[in-house]
Formats: sequence, structure tokens, C-alpha cells
Amino acid sequence: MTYCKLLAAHSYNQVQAKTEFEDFTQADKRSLYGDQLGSMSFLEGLSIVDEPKIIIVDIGAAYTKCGLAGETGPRCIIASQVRNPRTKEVDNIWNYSNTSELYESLKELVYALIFKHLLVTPKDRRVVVVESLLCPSEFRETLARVLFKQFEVGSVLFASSHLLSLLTLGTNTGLVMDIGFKETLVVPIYEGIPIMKGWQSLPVAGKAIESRIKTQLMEHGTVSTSEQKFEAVSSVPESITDDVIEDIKVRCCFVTDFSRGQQIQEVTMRGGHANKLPPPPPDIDYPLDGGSILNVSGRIREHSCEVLFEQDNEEISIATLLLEALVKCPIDTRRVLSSSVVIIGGTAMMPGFYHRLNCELIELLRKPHYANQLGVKQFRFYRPPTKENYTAWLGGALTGALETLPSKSLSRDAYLQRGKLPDWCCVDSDDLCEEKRHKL
Amino acid sequence: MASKKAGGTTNPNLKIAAGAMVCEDCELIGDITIGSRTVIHPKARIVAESGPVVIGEYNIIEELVTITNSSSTESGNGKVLIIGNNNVFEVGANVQAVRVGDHNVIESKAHVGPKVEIGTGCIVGAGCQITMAEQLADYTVIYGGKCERRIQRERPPAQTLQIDFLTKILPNYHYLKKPNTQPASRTAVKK
Amino acid sequence: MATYADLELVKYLCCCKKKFSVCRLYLCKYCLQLRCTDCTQHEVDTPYCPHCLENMPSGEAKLKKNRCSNCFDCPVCGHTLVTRSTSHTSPSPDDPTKTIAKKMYYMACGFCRWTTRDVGLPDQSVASGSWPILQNPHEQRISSLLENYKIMAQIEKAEHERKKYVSRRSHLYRQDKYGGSAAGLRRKGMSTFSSMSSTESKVPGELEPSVTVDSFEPLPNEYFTEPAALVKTTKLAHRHSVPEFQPTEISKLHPIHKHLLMRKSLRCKECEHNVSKADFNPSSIKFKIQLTAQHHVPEIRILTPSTFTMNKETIVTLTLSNPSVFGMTVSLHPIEDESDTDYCSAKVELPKKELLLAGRDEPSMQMYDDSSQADEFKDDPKVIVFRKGNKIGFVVKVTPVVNEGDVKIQFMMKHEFRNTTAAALQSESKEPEIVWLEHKVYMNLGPIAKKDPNVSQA
Amino acid sequence: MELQDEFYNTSQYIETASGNKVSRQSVLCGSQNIVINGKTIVMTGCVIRGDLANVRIGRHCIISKNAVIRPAFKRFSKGVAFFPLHIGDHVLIEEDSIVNAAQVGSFVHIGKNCVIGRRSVLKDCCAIADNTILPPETVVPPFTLCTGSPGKITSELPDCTQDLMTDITVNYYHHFRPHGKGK
Repeated sequence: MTYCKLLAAHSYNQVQAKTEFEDFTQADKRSLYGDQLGSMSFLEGLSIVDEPKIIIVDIGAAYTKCGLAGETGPRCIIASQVRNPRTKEVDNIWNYSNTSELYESLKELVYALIFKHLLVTPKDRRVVVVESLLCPSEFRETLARVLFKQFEVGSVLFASSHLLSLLTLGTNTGLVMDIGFKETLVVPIYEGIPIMKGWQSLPVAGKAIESRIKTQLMEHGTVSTSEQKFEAVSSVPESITDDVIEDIKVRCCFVTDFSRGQQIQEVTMRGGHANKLPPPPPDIDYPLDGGSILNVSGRIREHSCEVLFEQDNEEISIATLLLEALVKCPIDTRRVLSSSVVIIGGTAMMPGFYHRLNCELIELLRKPHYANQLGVKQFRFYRPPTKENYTAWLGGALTGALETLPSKSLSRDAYLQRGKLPDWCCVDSDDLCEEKRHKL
Repeated sequence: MASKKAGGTTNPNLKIAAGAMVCEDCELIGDITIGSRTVIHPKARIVAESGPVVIGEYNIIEELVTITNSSSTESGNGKVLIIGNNNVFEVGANVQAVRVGDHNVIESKAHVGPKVEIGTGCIVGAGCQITMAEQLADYTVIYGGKCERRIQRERPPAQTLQIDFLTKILPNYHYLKKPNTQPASRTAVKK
Repeated sequence: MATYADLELVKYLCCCKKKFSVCRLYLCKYCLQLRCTDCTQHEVDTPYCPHCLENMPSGEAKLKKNRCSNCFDCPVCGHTLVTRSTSHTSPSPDDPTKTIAKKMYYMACGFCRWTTRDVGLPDQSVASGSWPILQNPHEQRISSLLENYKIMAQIEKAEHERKKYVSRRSHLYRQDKYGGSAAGLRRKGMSTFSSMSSTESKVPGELEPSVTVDSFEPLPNEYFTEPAALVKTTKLAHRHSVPEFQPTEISKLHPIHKHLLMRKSLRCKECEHNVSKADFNPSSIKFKIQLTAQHHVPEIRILTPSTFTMNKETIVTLTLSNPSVFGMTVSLHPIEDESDTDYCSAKVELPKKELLLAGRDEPSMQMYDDSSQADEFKDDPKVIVFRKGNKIGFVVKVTPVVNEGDVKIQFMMKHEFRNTTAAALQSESKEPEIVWLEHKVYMNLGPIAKKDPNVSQA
Repeated sequence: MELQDEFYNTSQYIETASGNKVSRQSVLCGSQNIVINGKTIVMTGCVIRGDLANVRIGRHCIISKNAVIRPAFKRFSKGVAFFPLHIGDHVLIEEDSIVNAAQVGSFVHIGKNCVIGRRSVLKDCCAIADNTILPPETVVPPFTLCTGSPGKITSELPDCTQDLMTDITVNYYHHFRPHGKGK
């Protein structure tokens, strides 16, 4: 209480002191703080030489990866969600109804990244944004607005996740498949140039696995409490939150092997008799809290990931995406592309994924449709020096550490002059949409 | 503050072994046996209405703890609720278990439901509620908002030193219930 | 807590057209405008460890990746680990028949009881612990990639510079590169990196090419025969807390150096003066600079909740308190020119006269001495209901014009402000200049009663 | 909204010379070791364990119903010691919370049904949300809000927390009034 009064009484002097203080240059501040930093002088020397590190951010559909250029991994991987200031609910930032809502949630997210995880002052700092080719232009426009207007960053470079992933391998050619949360996107890149004719996508990835877990739980799942055993999950749907589903996916589910997968699909897709199913793996008692246990059946554990490999009516699965992409590529590029497959995205980290994908591909290559067109017998895969969920980020971290960054980035001045992102940045995604529409 | 309350003094079924430290200002209802060197803080509540409660040695029962024998809905018909040795019930814990073994810690505001059996070396974390009918595996730790579980390597340390300290200090501040039985004949208690 | 007294019911309009409660706003003394957290520039002032509460110079924080070197978090539940000591007996090197006791240390979590022994980390002989640091297995590969790219980037930059020098048309050159025809764009725009990647072949092949594989291990058989070991498998949050390792087994989790927090300073985006700058010491609650609006702008609150009915005039008592130590004059005016559609669910009749407020005097505020200040200020009892220290209660008449939802009103508040900035002081012969400030105030007075004859008492 | 009046029965509360209002239905063990500095309210059902170690509570604090203030112990190689517990000024502890801390600073708000673990240190101007479980030896820095189980820092408090807490605790005291004398 008395302190308060002191504060008021002293505010005159303080104000004056402050004004002077603010005019100090960085060097002056250092000498002011000298006593505290005394022992750290050699570090200070380093920091003068060091340019402020560039922020690398990859805002994924489920998780956001963020860190600083030149480092070997992101500083943080956090859920791409914020508390909506209006509804007070935590929601994914991609679930926005209009761009002003998106602006607010991106502001929150970037604020948390910068001031909670990176602890850097954003003003005049350079930023590399890792983005998907399918990123809607309103999203990137809004993100640019948040970065330039709200945080006053110095420059922004929007870079495609597929291209960046190749940087982590020291190559410029690859058939890159990004299997993240919302969708799977394959882009062939030859000699550093994306072959836009060849891109393929399917709205099937981590989210599809989760929805399948959820529907199966709603249909067959049971919850036991101290009062009631084996109550249908559908009668207590609120107990199965998105977090629970995600955790079941991560800790209970796996991608089964090819032959079992075929048997399962025979039953679930083509109406085969249920006795043709392979013996399911054991069920799991999944404790929801101290008072209820969810039964996660062996079927859910094994069958959920099948959604990735089930061929729908158009005979498309994530495996055929790779082949279709290759078919669309010029003949002379196919051989080299097929022997340099790069898989990125967190869903690829599911146990058993690579083995199954490879088996699927080998099987598909035997089919006359592809055997005749491609003449490829075998795919070869790169293993980037990362975990799949931050491969693209690492590519960004490499780019961000290079001297050429400023010349490729969009500076704040240029942005403020034009008031929007220049065309060359979004032309590709716009064009892509056009192209897609024609195809459909 | 420790005024002599009418509640416990006249309970004929209360057996307190010599060496136990039971504060007067607590509520002990029904057939209760309290082992030697067990400390019961003021404002604790033990309800043995539906069946007896037998508490072993070297336990600490802190204030606002409720231990209830709820083995039966009818009074006097239930099984005995046996609580072993070297357990700690922290402030505000609510325990209705089938059985509590040795060396367990029931932390503050934890709730143990009537169908739970607790073995040895378990910790029910602060604020955790466990109500499923189950027998907790030895050395289970339950913690966090979602009652997550893990198995710890060692059992929680015995609180003999704390009991020594409390035995010294509590008589200075509180009226105590008088022990009325000799400790059960058994080999010298060692941690 | 800021939410205890429902402070969100009364909001002031910030200069950026957003509404905040007064405790979340700042008053820039130089612009004489309200500023919110959005229209101030945030800067990292001092990083500190939230457990040991030690400052870390930002240079060191940068090197240590914003992590405290002494404090560790439990990798399982995230709580801070504590160091425990044990004595360890080992046979004496001199005399095998004797043993020597040595103090050893390990870390344990007081919440989930995880210990460093759980993952097989050996006990340490020093309390601060020289715990092993995990190395990213790909570190070398990544740094050789980076070295390689850096050389290429240098070459590219040099070429670029040369072109610039020769042609002196760098601007055009850039435009050409990025602003060409649509057909060329698709290739060029996307290929921002192509130049870099393609020059790679020109660099003498120092970089080992990445290897490819054509087969993968199938899943081990346990997946089909054993239940998943939930207690042994990490959750996604565990994995993401160590992005470079992301172990799937609990037994591979290592203690995590505690992440630092920071004290930040806020700067007005317009004039770049600080509006908030915390003390250097992380345990201190003092500020070097603190221009929170709470200290300068009179605060309006609702005295008691009222019942509202549509088209019925209700008398609402509001309180107004003066944060400054000097007396203050406040006047309230309706907002006519512009109407916020959200905040016009009632007509409001404001006090016509100016409201005089006594200065804030700490002791009397605590005492609440009921000395009849009313006479001193010649209050109109119809307008001023009570007066206690720096606070008054005054009456407004509110008539809701809608029949459901919340009663929301808006008005303009003008108040005196003693401008004590250096500039103002100098010009006005050391006497603080008194200026009038205007703020738009938005209030939510509570819901309108449901159509119910029983509540029709105004 | 200003705080509303809250009435108590005069016969239920003792008002001390320094203005403390202590419920007769609270349990102050070892009252000779408990120092309450003035204008502090201790409500019905509270337990303050002065018998274990000294407890000092500052001015203008509010200890709501059924809260427990209990010095924490620490084991040493030769025995156990209970640490004295100091609570600063203008501290609001809401209902059913258990405070086992070593130190609670000034201008601190502890919500309902919290557990503040052994030997925790709550610095000035921090807040603990309702139903938070703070594990033993947690340190809560100024201007942070802890929530959850285990309690973690989830957000920042406004710069004027000190004024807000002063305002709340002072007003609470003034609005905490006796019923009509007759009752």
C-alpha cells in the first residue's frame, strides 16, 4: 500500500530518468548493466558478432513447429490452437470463420511462440514461414499482416515445405510426400523445380485416423465406471475428447502389415465375412480418469490406420498418390524420382508405416496399369536427418541461416508500401486451385 | 481450542494402544482400534458405523481426513476396514477403501472410493479421485488432473521421524485421548 | 485475481478501437492516449528462471537456448525436480575391508515420483549434477549441410553483387525475376530455392550424398500379440517436449532443463516511449516504469446489480474513484455521433454537472472515515449518493430499449490529467500542465428481466 | 462490480483490537504461535496449525471457509523440522484450500479448493486458479497465474495486480459486516 504512494510521489523523477534511459544505444545499455554481465563479457562479445537469429515457424494443421535458424531442431512443438477470446474455448486456429478471427488467433499463437518459447524481441527480426503449397492465400495474407503489423518483423520469407524438406538431404530432386494431419500432399521436385503437373493430394492423414477411431468407439466402444460396467461410449460421448482420441492413436494404434491389411479391407470394404479377419491384437483398458476405463478393442488398434491405404471408388489411397504423381511427370524424370522418395509429416511416425507403404507400392507397381506406364519396380526412400514432423522446419532452419535470405525475403517496407503480399508469392497457390478445378 | 468434546470420550468401542497419539478434538465414531505410535491430528474423522475400522501402527492421520468403513449400507454389518502400518493420510483426504496396506500415502484432498483396495507403497496424489473397483498394484503412483498412473521404484519413505516429532510436540498443545490397551504383542516395530 | 471483482463489465476504448478493462490498459503520457497490449511493442527485458528466480543475461540465455542450467523439469509430469542426497558406500581403495561413505545425488519429482534412477542415470557426486546432455544424432550431418549451403549462398550472393555492379539495374533485375509472365512465374516463383539447390553441383563435392533405402523392418510381432504398454509409452506431449529426440518409451525420457520466463517491457508503438518496464530483479514487484491506466484514469464500477425491464427507467448507482493524489474533475457525456451497435441496448441519462473527486489518500482510504465530505464538496444528494475518500457513488437513469439480453450502455468520460512529462514540465514553468482526456466507456449492467409481472418493481 | 455486503453473525466472530475478525468456529491450534497483523478475516471452519510452527499472517488477508493453513515439514538426516509459515499482506485465500507453503507473499490470490504443496514459495502478486494442485516445493514467480494439476504457469497477471488485490481485500473487509445486533 505505502509502496503505491511512493510510486506516485516518485513518478516525476522516474519519468525523466526513463526518457534518458530510452535514448541509450545498445552499447550504453550494456555498460549500464555491466556489473551484472561482467562475468559474461565473452558471451556479449559473441552476441555482437551474432546477428539476431532468424525465426523459423511452421504452422501445421495440428502442431506448430518453431525455432531459430541454424539450429538442429525446433525449440518447441506446440498444438496449433489458442483460446478464442470470444468463446473462451481452446480451438484450432485453422477453424476460423473469418480473417479477423484468424488474425486474433494467429496473434495469440505467434505471441506465445515468441514470448513464451523463443524469448526474442520480434521487432525488425527476419522470419521464415514454412507453408504448404495448399495453404489458402487468406491464411498467408493474414499471417503476413500479423507478423508485419502486429510484431513489426523485419522481413518474411514464405517457403514451401516440400522444397525445404529436400534441403535437409542435400539434394534437389525428390518425390516428396507430406502426410500430416489434414491431408496428404505429394509434390515431385526435379532439379529444384516442382513439377506442378504432378502434384497429388488426398484429404486423408492423421485426422482421418482419429475420426475413424472416434466412429468406431462410438459404435462399439464401452466405458466402465464403478457404477456401471461396459456402458456404450455413445451414451457418454463427452468423455471421449479430441485429446483422448489423439492419445489412443499415438499410444495404442499402429499400421498393420500388408497381408493382414488386405484381409481386413476384404471384410470392411468389400463385405467379406467377419471370420476372415486376422485374429485381432489384444484389447487395451484405457483409463480416462480415476473413475472410468475405456475399452479400446484390438480391432480399433489395428483397423484405424487402414484408412490411409483403403482405395476408395476412384481407387486412390496415399500409396497411389505417389504413383499417380510419377505418372504425371515427364518420362525422363521418373526413374530418378522413384528412387528418391521423401516422406515428411507426423503421421509417417506411426509404427509400421514405412514397411506398409513400401509393400503397398511394390504391390501396386505389379498391377498392369502402373507396370506398363512406369516401368519402375522399386521405390527408394530418403531418411532425412530429422523426425518426420519437423523435416520441413529443419529445411527452413537451414535456409534461414544463409546470407542469401534477405534477397529472397519480403521486407516490411516493401510490404507496407504494397499493403499486401506481392503476386509472385501467391501465384502458385492460386494457379494450383485453378488447375485443381479443371481436373475436377 | 482443544476443548473437551462430548463426541469421542464416551465411545466404548474405541481402543487406543499405548503410544498412540490421538487428539481429543477429532471425531471417532463406532468400533475403532488404533495401533501404537499412530498419530491422529485434531479435526480428523473416522466413521466405523457400518463395520469396525482397525488402524495399525506408525500411521499419520492429519486434520480434516475422513476414513469411513462403507463396506455395507446397513450399520454394523460390514467387514472390518483394516489399515496397515506406516501410512500417511494428508489433510482433507477422504478414504473409504476396502483395505489399505502398508507404506501408502494418501495425499491432500485425494478421494479413495469404497471398492478400492490399496496394497503397499502406493501414492494417491493430491486431488485424485479413484472410484473404480480395483486393487491397486504395489508401488502405484496416481497423480495429476487425469489420475495418471505409474509404478515407482521405491516405496515412499517411512515417516518415523515425523511421528517422533509430533509425539513430542502435540501433547503441549492438545488434549489427548487416553490409550486404553497395550500394543498388540508382536516383534519390535522397525521401519 | 483480475477476475475476482468482475472487472470485465466495464471497458474502456483503447486508441486502437478495442475494448479492455482499465487494469489491462496503459496511458502513454506522451501521446496522452490509452494503449493496450496490442498497440504496444513488446520487448524481452530479462529472461529468468521461474524456479530459482535468477536472472540470466540475454546473451547467456541465447546460448543456453532459454534454459536454466541448474533447474530441471520432470520429463513425465513437468513439475520441477528436486535434488536428493543419499550416501553411497563403496569399498575403500586403500583397504578393501573398510568402506567409505560418499554423498551422492539424484533428482526426483515430488509429484509423480519419477527419479533419475528410473531411466538408469547414475547418481552424481556433486549436488548441481553434471547430468549427461543428449546429442542430436544428426548434428554432424546437419552442420555439414549447413556449411555447404553457406558456401553456395556466398557464391550466389557474390554473383548477385557483381551483376548489380555491372548493370546498375538491380531493381529491374529483381522485378524481372519475380514479376514476369504468369507462365514463367509458376516455375520461378516456386523456385526461390532452385538456384541455390542447382548451384550445388558446381560446388566441389564435399558433401556426402544422402543415402536411400528400399526396405523397412516390419513391425515386431508383439504388436499383434501383446496389449500396448500404456504406462511404458510416451504421450505426444512427452515427445514434443524434446523435439529432436521424441522418444516413444518412457524409459528414454531424460530430465529437461527448465525453460526460462521473461520479464518484458512495453513500448508505445506511436512514440516509442516505454509504458511498462519491470524491475531487474525477478522476485520484485516494482517497476522502473509503470504507466498502467489504473493509476491515471478514474475507474467506474457498478455498485450493486439492478433488475431491468424493457422501457422502464431504472436508477443505477455507479462508483467513480480517483486514482491520483490530486483532486480531479470528471464529466460524463453521451456518445451521439457514432453508436456501437453492441453497446446501445438502453438509453442512459447521465449526471449533467461535473463530478468532483477528492484525491487518493492512502490512510483515509483504508479507514473509510465517514467525515461528511459531502458538505465540503456541496454535493447534490440526488446525483451523488455517497462520498468516501477518493470515491463517489453517483446515479444514472437507465431505460432498456430491448426486451432481452444484457443492458449495455456507452458514454464518454472526460477527466483532468496532470501532465508530468518532462516536456510539459519545462514549458509550463515547472507546474504540471492540466489537460483534459476523453475516453469512451462501455458498460454491461446485467441482464434484462424475463417478462414476469412479479419483477415489475422499478 | 463493487463487492457486495456479506453479513456475519456477531456472536460467531471475535473482533480483536487490531481489527482481525476471527470465527469462533475456526480452529487455531497453538494460538500463542499465530500472529495475525490486523484487519484479517478468518472464517468458519478454518484450521491454522500454529502448534507445528509459527504462523504469521499479514494485514488485510482473507482466509475463507474451511481453508487450512499448515506449516510444512522437511526431513533432515537427524529429524524433522516444521518450517514457519509467513503470509504477507492483502492475501485472499478462498474456500477449502490447503496451504502447506513455506512462504506466501503479499497480494496473492489463492482460489477455491487448491492444494499448495509442502514448502512451496508463492512470491508477491501471483495467483493460483481454483482447483489447482501445486506440488511440493513449487515456486510461483510474481505476476504469474498457476493452474491445473500439477500447477503450471499458464498466464500473466496485469501489471496493476498489487492495486487490484489491495482494492479487493480492503473492500472485502469493509463489506464484511455484522448482522443487525439483535440476531
